Order: sequence, then structure tokens, then C-alpha cells
Amino acid sequence: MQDDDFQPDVLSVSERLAAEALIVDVDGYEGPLDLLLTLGRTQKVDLRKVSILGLAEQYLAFIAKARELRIELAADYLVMAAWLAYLKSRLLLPPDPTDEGPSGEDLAAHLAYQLERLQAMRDVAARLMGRDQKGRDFFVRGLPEDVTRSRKVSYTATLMELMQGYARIRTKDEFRPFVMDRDNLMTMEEALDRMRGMIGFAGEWSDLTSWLPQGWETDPARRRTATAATFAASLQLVKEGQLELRQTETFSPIQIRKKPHG
Amino acid sequence: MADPLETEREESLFEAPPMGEQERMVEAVLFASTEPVTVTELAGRMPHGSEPQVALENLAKRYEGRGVRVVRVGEAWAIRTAPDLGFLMHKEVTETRKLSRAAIETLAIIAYHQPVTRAEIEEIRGVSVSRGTVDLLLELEWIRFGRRKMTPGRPVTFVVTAGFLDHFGLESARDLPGLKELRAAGLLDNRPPPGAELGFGDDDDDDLDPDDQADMFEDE
Amino acid sequence: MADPLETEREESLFEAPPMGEQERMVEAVLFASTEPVTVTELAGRMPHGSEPQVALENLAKRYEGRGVRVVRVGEAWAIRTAPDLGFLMHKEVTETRKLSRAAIETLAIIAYHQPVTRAEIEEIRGVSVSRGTVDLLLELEWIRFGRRKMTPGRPVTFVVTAGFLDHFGLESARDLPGLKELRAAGLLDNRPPPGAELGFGDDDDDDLDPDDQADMFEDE
Repeated sequence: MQDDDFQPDVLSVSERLAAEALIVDVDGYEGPLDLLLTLGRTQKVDLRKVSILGLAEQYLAFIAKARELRIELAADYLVMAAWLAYLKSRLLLPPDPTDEGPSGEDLAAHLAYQLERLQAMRDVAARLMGRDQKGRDFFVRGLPEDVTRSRKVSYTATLMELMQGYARIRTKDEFRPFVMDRDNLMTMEEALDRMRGMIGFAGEWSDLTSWLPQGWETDPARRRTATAATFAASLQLVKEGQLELRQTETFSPIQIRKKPHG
Repeated sequence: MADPLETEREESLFEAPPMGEQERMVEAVLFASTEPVTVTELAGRMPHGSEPQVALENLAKRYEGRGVRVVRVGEAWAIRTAPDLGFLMHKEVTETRKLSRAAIETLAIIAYHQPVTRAEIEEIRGVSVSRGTVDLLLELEWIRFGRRKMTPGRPVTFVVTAGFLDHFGLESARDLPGLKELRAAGLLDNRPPPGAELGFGDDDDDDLDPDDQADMFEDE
Repeated sequence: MADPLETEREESLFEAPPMGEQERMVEAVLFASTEPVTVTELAGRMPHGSEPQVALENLAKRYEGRGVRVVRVGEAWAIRTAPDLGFLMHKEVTETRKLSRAAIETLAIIAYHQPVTRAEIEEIRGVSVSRGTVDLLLELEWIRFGRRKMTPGRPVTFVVTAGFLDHFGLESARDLPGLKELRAAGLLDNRPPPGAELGFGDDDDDDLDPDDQADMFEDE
């Protein structure tokens, strides 16, 4: 925030009180747009003619004061402050013809639009709530007549129940992706199980690829998954202190052997 | 008619409203009350100086020959259907029962994954689907048989019906919200389930063949 | 017009009853029900060949200026007390939960911008929409899920319900107060921020397709 946004020394007592009242209220604002709208109203003009530059300065001053008073500000307010500072600079600087981005005027016009739209929604919300309402201003039949009933069982379910039911199934722990071809996939667990049973025979350094299970060496997709799983499993066994692993240079074959007892 | 009355009423708080207004008041109170209303109670509710007894009699006359009548019930008054129209009040009622959890889940899977085979439903639910469940859903006309799947055995599939969409207020099965949206709407607890980050629900929609979806309902 | 029909009726059991009778029937059915009754349901309950729509319109005219009124609620009709007599009904007033400002604004935004996504609501209010707010409005049955938006991610939308119309005494969503003025002023347009990545608010806004907006009202 630039210093010129805030001149603490020139504030009168009443101004300061007003400012503090505003700040104490910060929780009362529903976000930066709400605050901007409130500030905009203090300009006492048609929202369509509100000075966005003036509004940006008011907002930045507000944020500066809030920080001075060590009021915790939500990130939203700071993001808006940064954006308004940027907007201010675009409005004040002469337009750069090489600049591709939207002009300061465009950005300001959009902000003015957002404020006007929010105000409009507040106005119609008030009009809506001011309408005659059922159960308050007008009333339904108090004594509905029972229709004679011939019984028939019907089953009912609500959309909520349906969606919750679905969510319940899809969030179960044993959830497995639906229709998944696992024939050509070796998991690390499978490789680990396999290797644990064979470690005893690995006294000498041997190439990792020789550990691939039969039938997984030829098809490229199967070889890839088997190699990855076997490599991951051997790392796990190294970590457990059961295997040793070496590679003489980059991209040369990886070799493993059982860790000698020492 | 209302205007002169309205001003008259303003002039004196203690002046009773004109009889036409009193009749309106009695009409509204009888309509909205959950029990028959006595003259005393009407007098208590209406502006000072009102004559509910007269208003009631006028109202009763006004309703003569109409579809409803103003009738006396002991010491009180009520509005009731004209006896000759009783046949309209006969309705097939419909003892409503909630669908079982198994049925809801099966229905949900069909709605989200259609067209779907029984084996696929069982795979998703993790338990077998009873015959009764599928039969019930078929009988309710919420599901029907879809196209056979072009896989070995050519199993039948299930799809949801237009009746299903109607019951659940949906315009199409594609409008069903995905899991992310259910959570956002607060319909799920916040515990992130395993695999939730994969964003299924939405992804599953992509599995559906749009053409398949479109002609799903046209032959209803 | 009634007379020839009357005699004709004797001749054939399948002839619709005269309009006066149909009006009585509609009157009886509407009086007997607290919920709005659809024209389709009326037709189902009335004798074959009846024209409930015409009967309803006649009935509505008959009740003009009375203590109760015949009102349209979306595709259905109901009888409600005249709002100016609300003062007599203190006994019937149901305590309604006081809505928060966030809930009221969210409701208004859904009503005026429907079908509208959560991201759009947040863009308009400039703050995120809490789960509780949407939850409450769903629970009140004033909003429901609408069609998915045909934009990336295919987000679900919210629309208002017939229950909403009934509660606020609206015939249809087109009768929302100030709707025309807002549209004329361009305040219901979906205007994406210039150079979207510079805009604050949600990035999801970039996904919005302006043509998608307000198709709810386009046939006006």
C-alpha cells in the first residue's frame, strides 16, 4: 500500500471515530464486494456514476487503517486491495499501446457493473421478502377435507435419498473403480509377495529383469508394469534390510542380491 | 366497491366495517381455521362492533348451490364440500412406503450408470442384488429393460424411465449431481473417502454414450 | 349455452357436465386441498370431457374481491385468503425461521438468474456460498437442482420451485418483482470480467457461457 493512501495526521477525532466504527464492523461485511458497495454508497451518487478511482482509494485507505489497528483481515480483502491498487495504477497511467490486456476503463466498468448488480439483487431481495407471504399474510385451507381413501401401496423416495444412497456406495472403503481391466496390471503388493518367496535364492548379484514373472517379459505393456512393480518391491526390501541393490552407471542394468548376514 | 368502504373504516376505529367486509372476514377465517369457529370467537377476532352472526348468514346464503357450503357444526361454523360432490373427494390413496436402502442404492446405480447390467450393479454395490428389488423397481416403472450389452452372454441392461425423471423432478438423468457437488451441497459428510480426489461421479458421466442417453426415453 | 348441454348430458353418460357444474367441482376440490392442485389432476378427478382450465378461470373471476382468492401457482391452482385480511389470522400464523441475509440474497439470485450455478452466485455476491445456506433453501423446498450447465465441468444449477412461487404468491417466475427492469438494465446478463485472469473472484467464471444465461425466461 502506498503511503499517500493514508494520512493519519489529518484525521479529525470524529473522522477517526467514524473510521474505527467502520473497522470494528469489518466482520459485518460479507466480503470485499459488500464493503465496496457500502463505501460506494457514501459517495451519495447513482452507482452508475460512482468514481471507481475514488472508491479504490477509499478501500485502500480502509485496508491501511485496519492494518494500523492490527485488525485481522481475511485474505479476500487483501486480494481485493492488491487488485484495486493495480486498477488504480492502470487508471492513472497513460495507456500503453503495446499492452494486450484490458484497459483500466474496462476493468473499472466491470467493477461498477458488479456493484450495481449486487445492489440490484439486494433491492429485489428486499422486494421479494416484502411480498405477502404464505403463513404470514395469506393462508391455506385450515381444514382440508379428507378424501375417502381406497388404499394402494406406493413406494416413495426422494432425490436426496437417491443421491445420498449413491454417495454412500461410492464412498465405501471397499470401493473399486467400476469396470477396470486388471489382467495386465501388476501391483507392488503382488511383486512383493512374489519376491519375498524368492529372496533366499538371490545370493549372487543378478539382473532385476531376470526377476520378472514368466509370461510378463514379452508383451510391452505387461513388461512395463511388471518391471515397475518389481523395482518398487525391491526398493521396499532394501529398505527392510533384506536386499542390496546396485547400478554401475546411468541406464545400466539394475542388479540385486540378498543382503549378506553381517 | 372497496374504496369508499376503506375510507369509512379509516374514519372511525370504533365503527364496524360494512357488512360486505365483515362477510369477507368471516369467509377468510372459516377457510383458514383448523377447526369450526364459534360466533363468539369470530366476534373476538373481528373489529369491534361487527356482527358475525349476520355476516355468517349472508355468507351461507352466498354459498348456496356452490361447490362448498357454510355449515353449522354444533355451536360452530365451518366450510364443507357440497354433499353431491363427495365423489370428487374419493381418491385412490396411496399408502406411501419408503423404498428400502437396497432398492434406493440399486436405483441410484442405474440412474448414474445406465445402461447397466445386473452384474455391474452387483460389482458397484459389492453385494448381490435380489430379484425382488429389481422387480419392485420395474413394477414402479422407475426402471425398464434397456438394450442388450454386446458382450458375451449379451446380458440385458437396465435404464431409468421418464416416470423416474418425473418422480424425482429431473429433466434428464444427466442432471444428477456428482459427488463433488453433493458434498458442496452438504449432502455428504466431509470425511474425504478413499479415491475421492479422482472426482468420480462426473467422470462416470463421460462413460455414457450421449446417443445412448438421448434415445433412452424417446420410446416411452 | 348451458341448457342444450344439460339435456345432452342425459342422453350420454360420456358428455361433460355443464360449465356451472364443472365450476362447482373445481371449487370443491380446491377448497378441500391445502396444496395447489394441477390442471391435470383436476381433469383426472372430474368427469370425462371436463375443461378444468375454463372452469378455473371462471371460478377465479367469481372470487375476485372476496375473502379468499383463487390463485395460480405455476401449473397448479389453489385457494388462499386475501392478503389484506392477514390481520385476522394471528392464530394461524406459522413461525417461520428467520432467514439470514446471505440466504435471502442467495434465494433472490437463484430466482432472478436461474438456472444458476454456485460459482455464478458467488461471483454476484463476491463471497463464497456456505453449505448451510444452500442446504436450508433446499430443505425449505424453495430451490432444487436444475439442468447441468453445458460448460466445462458441467456444473449443476439451481432453480426455484413451485413451493417458492406458492410461498411468495407468484404465478410464475416471470412475475418476480422488477424482473423486466433488471433485464432491461442488463443486470441479469452474464458479463465475464475483462481479461478474466485479472478479475478477482472465482476462476470458474471463465467457464461461463453468456448464452446459457436466463434461458428460463427467454420465451417471454
